[in-house]
Amino acid sequence: MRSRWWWLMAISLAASESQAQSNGWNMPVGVTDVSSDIYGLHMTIFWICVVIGVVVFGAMFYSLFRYRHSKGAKAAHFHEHTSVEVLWTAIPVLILVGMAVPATATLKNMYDSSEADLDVMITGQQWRWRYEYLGEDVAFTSNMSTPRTQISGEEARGEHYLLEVDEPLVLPINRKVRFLMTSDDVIHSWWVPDLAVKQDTIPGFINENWVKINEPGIYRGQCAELCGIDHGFMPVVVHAVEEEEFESWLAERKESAEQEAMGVDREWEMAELVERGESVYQSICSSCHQAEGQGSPPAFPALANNEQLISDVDWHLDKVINGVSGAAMPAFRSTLNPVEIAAVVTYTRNAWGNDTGDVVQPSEVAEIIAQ
Amino acid sequence: MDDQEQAKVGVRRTVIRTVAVLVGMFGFAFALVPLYDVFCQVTGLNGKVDATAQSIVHEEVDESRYINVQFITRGSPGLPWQMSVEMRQMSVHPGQMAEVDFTFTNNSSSESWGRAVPSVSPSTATTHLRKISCFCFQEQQLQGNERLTIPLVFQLARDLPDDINTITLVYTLYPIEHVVQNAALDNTLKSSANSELVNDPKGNLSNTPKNNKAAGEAI
Amino acid sequence: MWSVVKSVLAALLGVQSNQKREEDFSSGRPAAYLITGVVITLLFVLLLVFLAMFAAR
Amino acid sequence: MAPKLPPQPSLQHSTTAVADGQSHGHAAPPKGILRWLLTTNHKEIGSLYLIFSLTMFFIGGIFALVVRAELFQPGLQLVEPEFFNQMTTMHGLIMVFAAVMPAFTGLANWMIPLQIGAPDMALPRLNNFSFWLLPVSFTLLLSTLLMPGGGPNFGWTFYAPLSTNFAPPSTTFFILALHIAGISSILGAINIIATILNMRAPGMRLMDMPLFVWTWLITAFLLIAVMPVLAGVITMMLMDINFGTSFFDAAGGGDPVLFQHLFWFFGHPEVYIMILPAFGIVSAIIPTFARKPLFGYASMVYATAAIALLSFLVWAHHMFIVGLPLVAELFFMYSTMLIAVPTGVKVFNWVTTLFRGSISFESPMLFALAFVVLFTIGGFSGLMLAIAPADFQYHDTYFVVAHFHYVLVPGAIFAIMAGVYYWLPKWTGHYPNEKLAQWHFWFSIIGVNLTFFPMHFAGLAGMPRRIPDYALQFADFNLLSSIGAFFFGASQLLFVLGVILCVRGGKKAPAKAWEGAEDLEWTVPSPAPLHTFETPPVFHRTSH
Repeated sequence: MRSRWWWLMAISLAASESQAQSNGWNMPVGVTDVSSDIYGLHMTIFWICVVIGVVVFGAMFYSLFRYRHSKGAKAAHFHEHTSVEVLWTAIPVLILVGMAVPATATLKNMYDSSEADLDVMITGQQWRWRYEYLGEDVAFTSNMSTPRTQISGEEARGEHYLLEVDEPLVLPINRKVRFLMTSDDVIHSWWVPDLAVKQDTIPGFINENWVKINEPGIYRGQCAELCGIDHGFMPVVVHAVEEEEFESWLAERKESAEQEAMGVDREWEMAELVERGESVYQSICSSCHQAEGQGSPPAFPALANNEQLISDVDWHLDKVINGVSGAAMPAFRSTLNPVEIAAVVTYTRNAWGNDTGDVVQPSEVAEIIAQ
Repeated sequence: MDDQEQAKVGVRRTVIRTVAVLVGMFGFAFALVPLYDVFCQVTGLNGKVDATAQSIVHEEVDESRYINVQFITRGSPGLPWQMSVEMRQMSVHPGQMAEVDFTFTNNSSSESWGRAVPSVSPSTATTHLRKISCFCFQEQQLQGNERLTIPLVFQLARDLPDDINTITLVYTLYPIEHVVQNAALDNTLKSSANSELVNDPKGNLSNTPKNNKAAGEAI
Repeated sequence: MWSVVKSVLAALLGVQSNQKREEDFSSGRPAAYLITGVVITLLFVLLLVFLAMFAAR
Repeated sequence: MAPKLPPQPSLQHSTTAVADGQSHGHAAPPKGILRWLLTTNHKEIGSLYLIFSLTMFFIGGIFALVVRAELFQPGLQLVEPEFFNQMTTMHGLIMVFAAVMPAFTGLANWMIPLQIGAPDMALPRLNNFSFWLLPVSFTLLLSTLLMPGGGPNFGWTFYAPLSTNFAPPSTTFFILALHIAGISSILGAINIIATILNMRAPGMRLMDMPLFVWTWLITAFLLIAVMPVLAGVITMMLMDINFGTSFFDAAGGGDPVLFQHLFWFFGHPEVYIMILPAFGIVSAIIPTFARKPLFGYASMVYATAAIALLSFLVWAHHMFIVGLPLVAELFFMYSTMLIAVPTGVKVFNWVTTLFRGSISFESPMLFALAFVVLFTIGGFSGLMLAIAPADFQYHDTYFVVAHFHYVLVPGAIFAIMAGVYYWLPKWTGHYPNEKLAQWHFWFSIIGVNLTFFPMHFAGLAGMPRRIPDYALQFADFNLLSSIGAFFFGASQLLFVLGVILCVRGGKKAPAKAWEGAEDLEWTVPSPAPLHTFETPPVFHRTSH
C-alpha cells in the first residue's frame, strides 16, 4: 500500500504545504517514505483529536453558557444513563482501532530488516558522533563546528548555529542504508527529523535502524537523550547525495585516509603539530577541559599546570590513547589517528604555561598503538 | 467504644497486609533483574545472548538460504587491548555450523583482564543463534603483550524467521578490575559454573566436525 | 457467575450502572469480584499480547 | 451544630508558620515549635504538608525560571550547561516528589477524615513521622547542589549509566534523599489506606465515599505497589556506584535498558499517582457548582480503578526508541491507546455533569473547569504520543515537555489550587478574596498556556528537551515560553497573598460554605475545630 493515501489524506485535511523541510512549527514531512507515513499518522491523529476536542469542548461551553446559575438555570437531577455511557466508551474504542491499523503497518515497515545496500555504524560518544562505513575502511568523527565564541555571544551566530559539524555523514539517496547504533559511554540518541530516525545508542548493546532517502539535501538533527554537559552541542548532519557522487566521495575518503597514514612516517615540525593540535583540542577536548585547559574539577581535571601531565609524557600519552577507566575520559586510540593524537599531546604540553618543549611525533604514537 | 476497638483491630490488619505487599514489591523489584534476563533470553529482547554454551542441534542444513553474518569488534576506554576478527562477514546456511577466529592483543606490557560483551542485532535473531563456544562466556586474561586467538563456534537455527537475512554480532571489550570482583552477583555464579571453559576455551571443540565448517568467505 | 463476569466487564469499561452496583455490593461476595477482576485482567493482557504477536506477523 | 471551640490556629499561614507557631500556640500543649514537631492532629499535619509543598513549589519554580531564563534567547548567557542540567533535574525532582505529591497528601490529611466522618487518621504518630521525613529528605537533596561536583545532573529520570558510572559524587546523597522521601510516601499511603478502610462513619460503605476519598484509596494502593520498586532501583544504583555490582553496566554483564524498564515500571504509575487525586478534587467541585450530582459516580470509580490497573501495563511507551522488538512496541502501543478510554469516560462524565446544571463560576469552579479543558488537551497530545511510529519523532522533544506539563500544571496543580480555594472556608472560616482569586486564575491560565503551548511547536519543529542552548529556528517559541513562565511564576504570588489574607480574615463562611456542596465535611463548623467527629456522625445515604 506504500501508504500514499494516508499522506494524501493528511495533506488534504491539513491543507498545508508539502515541502520536505519543516515549516518551522510542525513535524517535517521528511524525505523518506517512512517519514511521510509518520507525518500522515501525526496529522491524522491530530485532526481526530481536534474533532473530538471540538465536540467535547463544544458541549462543555454550551452547557456553561446555557445553564448559568446567574440566568436562573434550575439543575436537573439525572446522574446516570447506561446506554449513553456504553456509546461513549464504544466510539473511542472504534476510533482507536481505526488509528491502530495504519500505525501498526507503519511500524512493521520501520522494523523491516531486509538486506541493506550499505551498513553504517553510528557510535555515540560524549559529545560527538562517530561514523564507520562498514567494510569500506572509512571512519571518522563528527564534531559540532559552531565556535564557542558564537555560543557565548562574542560573535554573531550563523544560520546553522549549533546544527553544523566538521564532517557530515554522507549518504547516497535511493539506497537502503542500515544503521547499527551503539555508544562508548552513556546513552545517546541519534535523531534526524527529516529522516524520521531516532534511536537510542546504548553502551554495550547494538540497535538497528534504516533509512532510504528520496531527495538529496542536507538534513540536520541533534542528540535527543540527555548525555551530560554537552548534550545540547552534539548535532547530527546528514549530507544526502546522488549515488555517483557518493561513490566518488567514498573513494576520495579512502585515499585521504591513506595519505594521512603516510603522514605518520615523516618527521613533523613542532609548530606544525601545535597548529594541528590546537584545532583538535578545540573541537574534541575543550568541552570538558575548557578552552584554556583550566578544566572543571573534580569531574574534569585541569590540564594547564597539571604537575603529573607536565612531568610524565608516557602517562599523558597513555591517558589520551587508552582513556581512563570509570571516568569520562574516552580512549582516543581508534577515534583519532596517530597524527592527531601526537598533535594534540604536543599542543597540550606547550600551551597555557605548560612550557615543556616536548614534541611527540606521530610515529611514536603509532608505535604505541600498534604494540 | 466497641466500634473503636473494632476499628483498631481493622487498622492493625490493614497495616500488616499493606506492609506485606510492600516487602513483596521490594523483593519483586530485585526479582525483576533475573526475570528480565530470563525474559530477554526467551524472547531475544535487547539482543542479549545466553552467556552459557549450548550444544549443537543436528538438524538438516537449509541450503536454500544464505544468511549474512557480520562481526564487529569494539574496544573501550581503560583497556589497552585490541580485538580483531579474521573476517568481517560470512555467509552461512541455517542449520550449518560455523567457526570464526577472534584475536585479542594486549598492547600494554602488563597483565590485564577483560571481557567481550556480546550483542546481537536484530534482536529477534537472538533466540535462533546457538553459540557452541564463545570467548564471551567468560573473562579473558592476557599477559603483557600477549596475543590470543579464540574461535567463536555457532549455529543458526533452521527456524530462523524468514525476514532475517543479515545478523550482526557485536563484541565490546570491557576492562575488569580484578581487585574488586566487578561482576553482577548472579554473574559470579554463572562464571563459576563455566569454570571448565575458562581453563580450556578450545577444549570442547575437539569433537567439532570440521567438515561442517561454514563456507565462510572473507568479503 | 455470569452476572459477576458481566459486572466486572462493565466495571472495567467504566459503564457500570448504579442499580447494578448496588446489587453487586449487597451480594456480599467481594472475593468473587476480585478474583474475576484479576482473571479478566490477565485474559485482557494475554489478548493484547496475542493481538500484538498476530499483528507483528 | 457543634459548639464553638477556641479559635482555630492559623494553619494556612505563611511559609514561616513553624517559626510563628508561638503566637497562636495556646490551643494545646506543648507550645511553640515543639507543638508543630510533635503534633498528631490530622488537620495540623495536613497544614504542614501544604505549607511544605507550597514552599517547595516556589523553590522548584525558581529552578524552572533559571532554566527558562537561560532559554530566553539562543546562546549561553546566565548559567553553564553543567548547572543547567542540575536545574532541570532538581526542578523535576522537587516538583514531582516535594510539591505535587505532598500537596495531595496534605489535602488527604485534612479532608479524608472529614469526608468519611473519622476523628483523625488511623495512625496519628506515624502521620507526624512521615511528614517530618520530608523536610529532612529535601534539605539533603537541595544540599547536594552545594557539594563538590554539584547536585544530580542526569534528569529526573536518572537513566543509568549517566546516573551511575558518570554521575557526580553527590549521587549517593541523592539516592538517600529519595529513599527517605519514598519511605515518607509509603507511610502516608499505609495511613490513608488504614483510615479509609477502617474509620468510615457507621453506615458509610465504600461506594458511598466521596470521589476524592476513592481516588486517594486507589492512589495509595498504587504508592504501595510502586514506591518499593523505586526503592529497589535506587538501591541497585547505589550498589553499582559504591559496591562494584553491575546491574546496569554492560561491562559487568548488566544492562542499561533494564534500568529504564524498572524505572518506568515505577514511573508510569507515579504519573497516575500525581493525577488521580486531582480527578477526585475536580469530581467534588464540579457537582457543587453545577448544583447537580456527579454524573456516573460508579463509572468514575471504576474508570479510576481501570486507569490504575492499566498503568502497570504501559510503562514501555516511554521507551519506544530504545530498540524494543516489534511485538513489544505493538503491545505497549495498544495498551497505551486503551488507557485513553477510561480517561475519556471521566471527561465525558464531567461534561455531562455540567449539562442541565445550574452553574456558577466561583474560583474553585474556574480552576476545575480549566483543569477539564487543559488536562484534556494534555490527554490529546498523550494520545498522539501513544502512536509508536509517531513517537519516534516526538520522543524526548519539547512536544513531550509540553504534553506532561499540560497534564501536570493545569492538571495536577490547578486541581490542587481548586481544592485549596474550595476548602479554604472550611479550614480558616473565611472565604478567600474572590476578586484576588479570579485575578490569580486568569493570570495563571494565560501564563500556563503562554508557557507550554509554544513548546508543542518547538518540539514538532525538532527541539530536543534538556538542552541549554538551541538552534535559531526555535528562538521565537522559547522567547514566548520564557515570558509566559515568568508571568505564571509571578502570578503565583497572588495565590500566596490570597491564602494569607484568607487566614487573616475575610467574609465569614458558614458550615456549608458552598450552596451545592454535599459531603460530610460541610456538616462541621467553619473553621473546622481541631477535633471533629469524636462521636461518629450518622451517615445518610445521598443520591450518588
